Amino acid sequence: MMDLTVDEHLIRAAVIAPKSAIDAFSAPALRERITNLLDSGVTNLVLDLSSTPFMDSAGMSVLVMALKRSRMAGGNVRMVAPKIEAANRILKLTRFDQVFEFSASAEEALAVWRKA
Amino acid sequence: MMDLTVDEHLIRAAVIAPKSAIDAFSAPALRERITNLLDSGVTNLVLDLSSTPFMDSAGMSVLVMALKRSRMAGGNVRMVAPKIEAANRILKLTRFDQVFEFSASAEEALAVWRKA
Amino acid sequence: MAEVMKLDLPGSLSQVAHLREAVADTLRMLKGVEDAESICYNVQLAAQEIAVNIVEHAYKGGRDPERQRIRATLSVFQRPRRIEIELRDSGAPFNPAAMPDPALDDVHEGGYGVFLARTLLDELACERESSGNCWRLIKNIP
Amino acid sequence: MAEVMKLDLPGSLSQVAHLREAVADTLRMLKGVEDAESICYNVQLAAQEIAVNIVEHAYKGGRDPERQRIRATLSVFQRPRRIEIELRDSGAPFNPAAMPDPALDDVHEGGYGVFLARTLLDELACERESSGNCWRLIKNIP
Ligand SMILES: Nc1ncnc2c1ncn2[C@@H]1O[C@H](COP(=O)(O)OP(=O)(O)O)[C@@H](O)[C@H]1O
Ligand SMILES: Nc1ncnc2c1ncn2[C@@H]1O[C@H](COP(=O)(O)OP(=O)(O)O)[C@@H](O)[C@H]1O
Repeated sequence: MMDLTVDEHLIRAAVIAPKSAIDAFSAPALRERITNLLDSGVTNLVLDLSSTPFMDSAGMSVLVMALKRSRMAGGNVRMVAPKIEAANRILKLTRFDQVFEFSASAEEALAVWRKA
Repeated sequence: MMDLTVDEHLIRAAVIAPKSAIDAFSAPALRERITNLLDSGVTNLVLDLSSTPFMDSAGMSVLVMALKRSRMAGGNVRMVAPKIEAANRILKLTRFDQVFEFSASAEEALAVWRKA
Repeated sequence: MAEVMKLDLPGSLSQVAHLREAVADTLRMLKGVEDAESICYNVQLAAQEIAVNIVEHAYKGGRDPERQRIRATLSVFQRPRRIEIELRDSGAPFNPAAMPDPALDDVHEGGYGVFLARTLLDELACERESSGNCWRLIKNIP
Repeated sequence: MAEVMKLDLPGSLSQVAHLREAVADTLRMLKGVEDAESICYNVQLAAQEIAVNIVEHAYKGGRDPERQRIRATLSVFQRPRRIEIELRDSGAPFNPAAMPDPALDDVHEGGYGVFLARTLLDELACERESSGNCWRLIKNIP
């Protein structure tokens, strides 16, 4: 009766919420975890730093890698800002807040993608 | 070593591309197809009208239903405009072009969601 | 001199596509029309909406399929160049002029049919005849 | 009178968190500091970056773990109120003042460590000593 095609597509997103320090010692494990997600076909990442107590520049390097790779895969990274104000200020000082996109929560980050 | 949670989320999108007329006779089948997709958990719809030769107001009614229901599910509808210029003008005349969001192709519509 | 085509269809949604075909066939008699494709689409859509309304509203709840027919007369005229379509039904009286336009600040799941026909045509009227209604659709073709 | 804490750590990334703990413990000796939490975080981050650089750069390719240590002295002073941290390594000379700031118009995968330490502290210097370097980190606490 009706000639139509219907194709389903999955947009795969992962919410990554570190609850302990992301520093030069722990960053490689986080990097590998994120790399595995992206390798497996996840394109969209929520980096939920709301419960992250500390992050050094090695941790920030992982954020940048995640952003680059997810954008290369056609996706994006949305960040949930650290609740710790000093950590938040480091993201401003380094202008990470100008390049990453922020959502108030992981749920809101996922909602942004659905609602676009 | 690192305390973190990783949760995967799927954003389910469907591209629906009618290749024959959407009129009062065929619209119920299209409506049912779309309803089934939304019932099954699809939140995001691309209504690709680029190859649709004709659409009457019964067809437009299905578009509105799809928009309402997908937004209720937290998703959105993106439309690919009809190649037929007269059909396109009907969407302008009825201001559908003000309420629906348009992408140049189904691929671009999916990309908008990924990139948001 | 008018070129005329007549159709006598069951008042069923599955049949309305034949009316669209007849519109295209009739307009094809006119040569050298600018933007003929869009004009054809618009007249098809207007006729579609009126015919669908006959089926869905005028014939709603009707019990006598024998009487629920749409009789169409399609004519093209040269001076002034135009297409005229008459659609006759056996339903109750209806006055399309009394229908308000839909609110255009949002989209709706219905209420565009009469508006589209009215907007896309140069004339839309529904006259009462002894056994039903006669819809007259006129589109001037520059 | 200074309150002093000393640490002697293996030059390994797994050990640097102890330095952060020592920073927090030392700063806790100062009472009534406004925004103490942020000050602590910033000094911890500065010390972290310098210590990580010692491990990753000064001790890079080193074959003698016995000699690759970080000796830290953390002191708080009352007049003017401040924390001073000395980090001693046995690596090659390095002049942090010669490091340019990273370009801030985009984000990068590295090059923020010295910039952060320099920005978050009131004084950052690296002096050459007989057997290595002595980093001095000073943060005034109003
Ligand atoms: N031929 C008709 N006979 C009786 N009622 C009609 C007819 N055409 C339209 N109507 C009435 O006018 C209303 C508006 O029609 P229309 O603009 O086509 O929108 P819709 O059919 O989507 O409601 C219809 O809902 C119906 O109540
Ligand atoms: N203690 C050190 N010894 C030798 N080289 C150093 C030391 N600290 C920093 N560097 C050099 O300065 C550069 C910049 O350091 P930094 O700003 O911390 O960024 P990163 O370590 O991410 O490269 C390093 O890449 C390294 O070449």
